[in-house]
Amino acid sequence: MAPVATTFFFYFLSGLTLLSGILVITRKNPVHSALALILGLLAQAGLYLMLYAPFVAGVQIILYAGGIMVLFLFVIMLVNIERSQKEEQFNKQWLVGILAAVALGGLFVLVYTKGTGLFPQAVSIPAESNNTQQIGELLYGQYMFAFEIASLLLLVAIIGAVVMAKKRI
Amino acid sequence: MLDYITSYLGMNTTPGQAGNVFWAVVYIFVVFGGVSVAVMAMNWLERKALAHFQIRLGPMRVGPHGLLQPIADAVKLLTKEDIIPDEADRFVFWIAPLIILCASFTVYIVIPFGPTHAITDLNIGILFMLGVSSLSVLGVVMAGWASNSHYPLIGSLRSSAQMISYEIAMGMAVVSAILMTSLNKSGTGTLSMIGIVEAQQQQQIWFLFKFFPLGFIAFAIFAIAMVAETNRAPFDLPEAESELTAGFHTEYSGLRWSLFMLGEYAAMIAVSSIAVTLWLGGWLRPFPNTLTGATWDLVFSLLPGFIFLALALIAFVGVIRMPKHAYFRIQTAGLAGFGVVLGLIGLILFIPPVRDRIQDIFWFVAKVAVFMYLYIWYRATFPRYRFDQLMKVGWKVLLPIAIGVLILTAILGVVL
Amino acid sequence: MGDQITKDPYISHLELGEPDKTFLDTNELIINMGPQHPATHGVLRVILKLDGEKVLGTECVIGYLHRGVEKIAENRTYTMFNPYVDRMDYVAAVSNGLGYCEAVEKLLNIEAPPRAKYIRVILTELNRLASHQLWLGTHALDIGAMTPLFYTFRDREEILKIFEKYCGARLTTHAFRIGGCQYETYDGFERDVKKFLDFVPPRIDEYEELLTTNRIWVERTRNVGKISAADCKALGVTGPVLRASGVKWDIRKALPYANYSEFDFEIPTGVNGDTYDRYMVRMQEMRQSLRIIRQAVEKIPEGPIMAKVPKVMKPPVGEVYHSIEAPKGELGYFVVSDGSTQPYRVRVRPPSFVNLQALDVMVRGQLVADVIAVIGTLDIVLGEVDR
Amino acid sequence: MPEETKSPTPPPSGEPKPPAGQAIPGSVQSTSAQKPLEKPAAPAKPAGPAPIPWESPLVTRLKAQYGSGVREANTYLGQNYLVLEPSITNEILQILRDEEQFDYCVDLTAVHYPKREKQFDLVWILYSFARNERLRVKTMLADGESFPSSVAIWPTANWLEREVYDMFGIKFDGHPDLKRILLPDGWKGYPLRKDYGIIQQDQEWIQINLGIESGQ
Repeated sequence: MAPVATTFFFYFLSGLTLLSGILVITRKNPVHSALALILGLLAQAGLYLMLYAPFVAGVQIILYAGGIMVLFLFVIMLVNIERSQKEEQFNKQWLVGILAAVALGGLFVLVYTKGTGLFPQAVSIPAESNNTQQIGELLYGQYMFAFEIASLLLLVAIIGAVVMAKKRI
Repeated sequence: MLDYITSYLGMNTTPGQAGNVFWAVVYIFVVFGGVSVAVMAMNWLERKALAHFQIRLGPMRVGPHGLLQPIADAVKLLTKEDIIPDEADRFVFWIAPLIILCASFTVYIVIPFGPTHAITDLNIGILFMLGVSSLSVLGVVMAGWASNSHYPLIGSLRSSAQMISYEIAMGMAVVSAILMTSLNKSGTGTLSMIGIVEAQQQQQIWFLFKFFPLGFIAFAIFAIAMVAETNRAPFDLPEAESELTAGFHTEYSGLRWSLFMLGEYAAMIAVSSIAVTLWLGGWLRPFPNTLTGATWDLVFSLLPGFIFLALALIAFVGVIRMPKHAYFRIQTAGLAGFGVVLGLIGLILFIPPVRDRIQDIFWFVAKVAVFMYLYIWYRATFPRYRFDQLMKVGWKVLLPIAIGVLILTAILGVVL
Repeated sequence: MGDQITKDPYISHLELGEPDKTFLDTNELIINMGPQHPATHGVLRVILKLDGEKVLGTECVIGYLHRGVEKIAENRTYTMFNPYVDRMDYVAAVSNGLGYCEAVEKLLNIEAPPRAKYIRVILTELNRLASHQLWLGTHALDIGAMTPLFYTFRDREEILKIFEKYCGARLTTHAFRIGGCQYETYDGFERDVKKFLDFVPPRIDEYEELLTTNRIWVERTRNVGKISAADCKALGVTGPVLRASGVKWDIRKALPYANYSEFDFEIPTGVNGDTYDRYMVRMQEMRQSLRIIRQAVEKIPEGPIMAKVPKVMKPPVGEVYHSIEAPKGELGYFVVSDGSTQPYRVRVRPPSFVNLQALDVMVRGQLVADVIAVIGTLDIVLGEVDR
Repeated sequence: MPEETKSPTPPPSGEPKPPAGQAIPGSVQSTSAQKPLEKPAAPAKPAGPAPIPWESPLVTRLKAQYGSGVREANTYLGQNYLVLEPSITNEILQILRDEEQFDYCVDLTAVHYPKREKQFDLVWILYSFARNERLRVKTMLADGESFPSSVAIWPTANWLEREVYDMFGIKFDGHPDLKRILLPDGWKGYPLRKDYGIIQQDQEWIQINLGIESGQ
């Protein structure tokens, strides 16, 4: 399928991502923040699609937007919203914030000045049709170890959560 | 412009793949319009079928045999007062039904009604469907939270827990079907909806019967999980009227409420379409292997027309049985008109070019209709699960079986 | 929604196990169910204290339908009060009437003639069947099964038709008079009843087919709302609930009234005292009622239907307590006479009211959905709870 | 209400008088000791039912223990009842449950006699599953007097006592949650007292809570 209006979609989705990011940190109501985050994740999924990574985009939607964010909302709804809404949202971490912003800005400037030379140029546009297969081969071949480490980490997290939540097992 | 429009007609692919925006838009209108009509028909059918299960007549007043009842309902819902509770979070309250509606309609983009009758064919089609349909959970959660009321909140918590739990079992069942698509010479499977049906065509078997009973078990798991996904009886806890009044949409009224309903029915049709695509051979007609040959092809291609003629006949019998009284004149005329329309559709379906292009759609819709009927049947027969039992069924029964089926399918796929 | 539940557990010495506290304590939620809730069978209001979906405690708020029936009784004559009792348990009006008439008859020291007693038994048992059918339909609907409601209402209709033919009313029948029955059976009464007896057993099988072995139904009702026989006795719970807990006690057998001692029937009992057993007990009770009706129709004697009753009833000074086995449990009337034409005091011992008290014991530690099932299985009628 | 039952007025003439004491449903089996209608002091019209002394081991035991505290132990129309002094009633109720197997409190109610000095009859109706026997226990209370709660004996008394409190204003000491049950919490007056008119209502409550002038 021939790409349509690529530039427009790129800027549109990027802008949406940025906007939702700003909304996430400025909304006082945590539920609104979470909803903005979902919007950002969806926009990111669109960006993945534009990078010819449909599988990642699909997984992004299923896992992040559909699964994890719902659990986020779940937790946010169970804590007392009225109280957290009245509390001062911004804690006194201006210094750390400014440092992080400066560092990130420096990185951006670096990337901008060095240009695309920083990244290996894609030799060819990967074939879209077997994208999923390629990811699978990479995950279970080249990056097998990292993949298994990640799953082990998650397993530990699950067990930890169960232990914390349940007195008797 | 005209060239652009006509250029697609020769192509043997979906408008999305052909990159033809005009035809894509046309398809979108046709599919979404069709789904909306199907939802209305489903509404009528559910009320009628449920009524007959329960020895009632169901709607009889609006139009012959209540045929216009969905329209009357729609008019009623649109003209009702739209109430937003004072304490509700207005924005979230407003957007929640739209999210559900969008999520359940977006999936229709990739549903293949025929080899070329889809808006587009994504190479991650099934993943896309699962992902987008899982977004409807968000709408449910938001609706429950935004109402700022206890019943909706509990309903939405139940609903999200339920939908996430059953999505996993559902996903496992789907993966085992996808594995089956890779059982060809080149060993490449596909996630594309059209590709899945074509794989069944190539392998000369519906995946329902593949590695019997593995395919059947996977299908059964999906069939159960999809009922839970769409919050229908016996898994309708989020909107259990006897416990939580109406669950997450308790505070909704009028138009917004009808959007929920529209979304729910559209989602039912969508998940049924997934089941049909994955296991029941999508648009393929029954017995493509055993009943082959030009004669059988002709018989099966004529079937749609005959079925519509039979429906028309039933309508005319209804006309004859109508009481001969001035009071019923309009109703009788309406039913006769309905019969004539059905008959005309049947006759049109006999025209060879139409016949060839339409019969795929017919078989697909017919298979989906079976699922729709099952939905009604469940609702008439089963009591409601309790929440912990529901979770138990999802996590302790369906998920292990689904994983087992997946592993066995993989092993068989490698061995055979 | 802000109502606080009372701190004290109602029946503290029934040793209710404290619900497990989780390590990460979630907020307790107080939910107000009713008074206008589809599953509370009227205007019952239940305040639930929940931990997630688990019930930590309940409090019933009743009285929304209070009409002061007992006060009305003190200002009416014995005869005039008779129709009022129908308005208490309005789904089993005939039973109410039977209890009241027999109580006053006892106070007057008269007895209804045999034929009247047979008519009474037939109508009362038909009414028991109708009440159980209504219970089954609504109970199943609460648990989520829609269809039994329509099946039971279809068959209940036949009973109501017989009532209508007999006394002109379907629900609040006022079928009996003090001293007997006002009306002789209409022509074809026996035929109607026999026809009914023939077609109903398969229909009961039909209900059972939908529910008894239905996996979901069994899971929803087994071990739900369990109550032991000892708790039943302590809480004064009677009727099918008591019998489902394994106590073979039915006033029709234990302290026979009317002429129940002449009939051969069994008292169905359960074992576990859970919702499923209560369901099974009531289903069998329907069959036993049919058995009684069949015997009564076959044996019904000829004769007068009204005892000699004075035009102006002035029972001697005294008091009497008379109770019958209503569909919901022991329905008692404590009637005090001061020798005048009006009762000095009529106290109704309503089975629904007393049974409802057991709700708290039955649902503690269970889930919200079980509260619905238990309210359904207690078979309460708010008209009787509130009087 | 022993005053009344002790000397029943003869029923008005013209009333049919079937023989008493026979075939009365609900009559108690174990009272075989009773002799039907052999009261010598019967008035000219012989058949009016009258309370007759109830002789049973239970009564004997109670009388031996409490003497005149058991003021009456009679059978009327085949139904047994005890009239007890208020001070010992709760104790006897406990004994009835623990030792005499009256494990089921059928009902608890009250009757108002405004002309009496002790205005209220408090009536328990008890039943024993083991003996298949029903028993009425009565005691008398003055207005404003409270009575020990029997919730500890029979949990079922909880709501029944609340109802008695609601309708008569009799207070029960030691009740876990004594408040109105059928009427709303703020209601004034006790409707089943004889001085409470049949159409009387708490107008103030109605005006405040229902927003209407009158409930009539």
